[in-house]
Amino acid sequence: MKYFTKIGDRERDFTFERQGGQLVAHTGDKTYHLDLSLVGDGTAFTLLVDGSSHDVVVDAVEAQTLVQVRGELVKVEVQDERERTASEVAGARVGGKRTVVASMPGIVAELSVQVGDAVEDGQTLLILEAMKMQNPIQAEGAGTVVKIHTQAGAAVANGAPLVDLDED
Amino acid sequence: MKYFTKIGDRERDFTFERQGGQLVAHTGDKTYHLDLSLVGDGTAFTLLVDGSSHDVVVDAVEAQTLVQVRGELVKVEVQDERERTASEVAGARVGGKRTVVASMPGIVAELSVQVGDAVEDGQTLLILEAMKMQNPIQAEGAGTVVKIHTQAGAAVANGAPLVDLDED
Amino acid sequence: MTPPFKRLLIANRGEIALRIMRTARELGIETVAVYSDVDRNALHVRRADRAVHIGGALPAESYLRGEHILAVAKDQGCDALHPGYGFLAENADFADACAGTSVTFLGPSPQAIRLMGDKVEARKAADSAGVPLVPGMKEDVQDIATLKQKAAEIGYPVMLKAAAGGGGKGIRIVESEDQLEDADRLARAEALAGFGDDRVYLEKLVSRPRHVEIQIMADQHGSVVHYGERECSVQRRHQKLLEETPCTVLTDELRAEMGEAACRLALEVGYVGAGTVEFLYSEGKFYFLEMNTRLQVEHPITEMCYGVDLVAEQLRIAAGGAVEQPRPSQGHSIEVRINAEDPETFLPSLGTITRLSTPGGPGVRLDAVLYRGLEVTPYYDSMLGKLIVHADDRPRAIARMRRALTEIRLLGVLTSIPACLRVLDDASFQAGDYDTGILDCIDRSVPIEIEELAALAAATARYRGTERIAAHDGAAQPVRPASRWVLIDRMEKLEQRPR
Amino acid sequence: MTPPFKRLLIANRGEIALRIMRTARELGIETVAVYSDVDRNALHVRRADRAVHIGGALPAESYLRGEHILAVAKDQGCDALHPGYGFLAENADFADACAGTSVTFLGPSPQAIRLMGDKVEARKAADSAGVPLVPGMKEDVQDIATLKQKAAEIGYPVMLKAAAGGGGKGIRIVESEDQLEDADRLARAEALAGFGDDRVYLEKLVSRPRHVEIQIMADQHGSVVHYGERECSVQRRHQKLLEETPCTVLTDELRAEMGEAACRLALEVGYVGAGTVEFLYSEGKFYFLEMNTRLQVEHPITEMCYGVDLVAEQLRIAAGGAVEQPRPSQGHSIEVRINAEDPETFLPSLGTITRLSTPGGPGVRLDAVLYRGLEVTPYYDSMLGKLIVHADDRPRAIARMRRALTEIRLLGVLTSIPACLRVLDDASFQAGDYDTGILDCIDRSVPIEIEELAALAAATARYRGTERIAAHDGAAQPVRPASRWVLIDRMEKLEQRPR
Repeated sequence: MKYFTKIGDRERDFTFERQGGQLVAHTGDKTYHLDLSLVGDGTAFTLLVDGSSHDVVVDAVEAQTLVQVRGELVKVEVQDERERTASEVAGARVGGKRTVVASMPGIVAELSVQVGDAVEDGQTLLILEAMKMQNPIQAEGAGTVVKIHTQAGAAVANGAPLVDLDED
Repeated sequence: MKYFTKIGDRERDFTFERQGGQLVAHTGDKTYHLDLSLVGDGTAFTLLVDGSSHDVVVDAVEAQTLVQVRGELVKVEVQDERERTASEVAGARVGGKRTVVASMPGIVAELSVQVGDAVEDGQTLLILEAMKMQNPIQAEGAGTVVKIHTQAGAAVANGAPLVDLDED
Repeated sequence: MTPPFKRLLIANRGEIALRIMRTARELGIETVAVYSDVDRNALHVRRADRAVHIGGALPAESYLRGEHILAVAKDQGCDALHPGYGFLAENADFADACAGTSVTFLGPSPQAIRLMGDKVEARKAADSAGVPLVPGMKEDVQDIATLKQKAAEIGYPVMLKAAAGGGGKGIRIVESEDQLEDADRLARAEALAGFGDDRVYLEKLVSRPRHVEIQIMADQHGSVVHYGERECSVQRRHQKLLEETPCTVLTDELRAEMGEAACRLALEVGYVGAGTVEFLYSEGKFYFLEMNTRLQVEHPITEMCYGVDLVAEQLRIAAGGAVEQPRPSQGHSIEVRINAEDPETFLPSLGTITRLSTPGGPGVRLDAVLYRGLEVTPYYDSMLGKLIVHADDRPRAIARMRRALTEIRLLGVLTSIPACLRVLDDASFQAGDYDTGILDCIDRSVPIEIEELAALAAATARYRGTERIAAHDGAAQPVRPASRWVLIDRMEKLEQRPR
Repeated sequence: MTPPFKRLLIANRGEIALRIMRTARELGIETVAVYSDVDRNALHVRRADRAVHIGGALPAESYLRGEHILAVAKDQGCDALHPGYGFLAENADFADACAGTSVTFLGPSPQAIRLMGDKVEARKAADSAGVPLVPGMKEDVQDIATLKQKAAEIGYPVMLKAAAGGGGKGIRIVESEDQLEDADRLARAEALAGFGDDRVYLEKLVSRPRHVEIQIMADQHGSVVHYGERECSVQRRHQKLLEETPCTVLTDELRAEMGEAACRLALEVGYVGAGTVEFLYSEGKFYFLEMNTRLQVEHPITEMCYGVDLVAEQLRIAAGGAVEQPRPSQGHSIEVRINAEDPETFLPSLGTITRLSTPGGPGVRLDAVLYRGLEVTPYYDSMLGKLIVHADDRPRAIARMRRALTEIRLLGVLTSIPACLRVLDDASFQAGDYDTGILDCIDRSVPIEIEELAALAAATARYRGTERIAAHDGAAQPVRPASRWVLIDRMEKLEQRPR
């Protein structure tokens, strides 16, 4: 089975096999001899790659995997062949309702749209204040505001629905 | 409901009540006004006692509670009234078979008894070696060795059965 | 040794509250913490001797409630109060309110705070103390014609700055005369909105400046000493990210000159306690920027090189002690700020810390309020802590900071750590040849070799999960990774039992 | 700055492997770790650049396999090998094996190791270097009549010590002549069993001695310097628990005298590298005890006061560098050992670390291999790490150590931390007036106010659990506390959602 990773827009795929107990990975024309050991509670690993030691945390939350290594934090999308096929089938998506959610907890400092407004791609829908900073929440595509779930001055939790858009 | 604590052979009992939202504890002729808040994953607490702040870990494993506070680690037995009554009923215990278990993982450096041996209270049954140290495992009461679960040179896990004694 | 005070209220939160507490505890001074609704579990509460709830999560409902906090201090029998930085630290009215009570305010006089809080007045004081100023006007000028004439005299580009501003806020750069009128109007509006005071002043824009500041300490007997400089040019959005001492470009002569200038200013305004005089440095010249009448975030790098505890000195001096001549500075120190923020965009990142391990070994100091389970809320500053290193020389200090940063495990929020690593790896930084523009010049994206490693690690962890499940179940089943790993862990634990 | 070596194999585990690795990494030297079956997840493996599996859990199957480890070093292209302490560090044959290869052994010559490993030979060398010895015999004497005569000359009480022994093992105290013959027989049997060598020698028992040692550093060009003393009298079962420097009772004259004596001994035996000369100190006099031909566990306190990195110095000197004159010692440093052991009985404690948080703030250094999930196994030494503090003076260092120790959270095994707190709180220790008997004089049980607090906390946590469950379920149900708390936590999280 193949494993597909995506970081930003850069894709890499991997296949794995066992060679006499040794785990071996292939990607492109490269081959790595691996030793992976789980530490503690299930997200930390110690990984030897051709004898080089790497202390990594691989934290899978929903579809997204966060990898911490050498002080860096990298978001990786990982899919196996089966998942990729499934997502390709679901891929060809057309218009419809979309809910804009809060990407962080914060306080709604300003509400810039009303129900019925037509908004453009990138237009600011509201300002979310967190840690003394004003963060504009923007539409990711044109559409019409069909519902507003919050109000100016309200505190919202991470992931809370903010605005429903009917996409064109 | 009363709560009974025992540290070594020193017993203290506590009762609790709410006074207008404030948690109040009574023990002997002392009264404490408390504020207890849970931190993180369920064993750490921040406890205010009459305004004094204490950062405590209360780790309950089986019947035993370990309390870490100010760098100290204290073993506390805690029972509520119901549990105490239950344990008092079960208390009057008579002879029978008893299994001596390993109080730590280690290597059996020496086996000092054989099946059929009569042993005295405090007699060494075997030597368990851990961290370069020899730890004698002793009988906690007189009896006869009826079974030996291990052998010299064997590594044993924490809690592994070592010797069965038939108590007199 | 009698402690200088009996009981100290710390009118702050976060790492600075904890830092003050540590020194107080070591000196045998009892500490009283105050906390808002969302800070009940904060480390500054848990490490205090006593703790008092003072209100809601919003600063205005808790940490900015000067009167209430002072009442708590009296009620708790405190004989001193440390304001930390931010919140009430540079609030002259609060210092005034403390002045008439049995609670000693750990800071300068209300007059000194007030004077230095007004940037126009501060420039005047600096000027009369003979401290060089950036060419510009020391006063607010409403008349646009005069403004234009002055700007022409100074020479473009110039800056308009809010008189009541600070911390890099309320600054507008004007490249040419045609932009001046609009910029003036906008700057005044911003200043009014931000600081409730619409006065602005004009200053020459210093090219490729460094931000270099001098730490001073003044006692009640008219003596002032300085503890050299801190180089604070690594800034994002006018907020410092990394500081170091000594500054790579200061000569001993210039250091002495700047130190003496800072001390003169302190004497000029009758300053008492710890203070920092900020300068712009460019091409061998330095210019007064502002004076911060409190302990700075970055004070630890001074402590590391001079072997001094600045909080202990604050306490000693507030109790009437005399300043001591600093020992000579030794080695090199660097601090980085660990903020909950996206390292590429610098936008705040909120969440709960789910995994944490902290660095150790020689020459490493961590001043942080991090703990597993900490919820990073939107109510306060994003700084979770500071990592400070000290070593014999600058290359070793850089290597040590890199080593220490990579020892940290921290999941649950994004942090500034990768941005700090980029700075440490930057050739200009390593050469010591940089200015306040450095962060704009550095590519902050993840290096390609890290990406490759991360992709390999993520794929391997996923494969390994599937493989283990297959081995145990007899067939590969697609299972959610997060829960799956815990299961695998248990399986492996069973297999690894001692034989 | 070119690193002194390219790639370093660290033939050790635990905190010392990590400590060596940190310096190597900062110097730009690649590190190769070796590990046994049970150490795959150990921090020294995870923090290394490369890691190689070398065998089973028992030391004889892995960390003591000198030939195999040397082969690994060659195979990995290492140009140096650091033995740490313990395992192969004082194995002359291993040093011999390295000598003919491209792998530089970070330690003295095999000859020096061999000489100092033989306590009788070491005493002879010390004597000819003019280093004072404890009155006694420098040679093994088989004839019991001669032994009795010598013992009478020296004066009872006397000690019989194994010639090949060390680390406090193989020592018998003889109070009077009638015990001598039995003691001699038993000591020889023990020495033979323990060290494969039945030679013993006779020494006067020094009354109320302190254990004071001198750190030396010698280069290949015939120069030796010393870094003052370490006071190591706080011992349980002849194993050090807490060390400090400077020693409270040494005058500058005596320090210089001891330092010079240590340097003379190093020169006498052609010593190269880091070494420690151990002395007994009593009533203004000092006596040679032994020389350890390696880095000591307690070396960090010297590093803190002298501002030196002893591992970096070892590397520099092994590459041909010359010793540098130490800077003057500043302030006071204390180290405590964090062992997995019962603080009252000192018996080992095994288990898995389930909760961990480590101390921070100014003047605190943690050299530890602790992580959440670490399984403490019976195979190796019980030391999990060392906490080191530095401060301006001894009272502040004691207060700082107390502060730092109480910041630690560590559950899963019992540790020596409470025993260390007892020492810090002890009046004799605080007065600096103690000897190697100090731990026997200290009550190590838990103070009554801590007991009261622990009882209150345990009862409150139990009550609170019941109360919360009752509030949510409508009726009090007896539930197991451990699982219950997690449930309550979730309930409270739901309630505390932002409004």
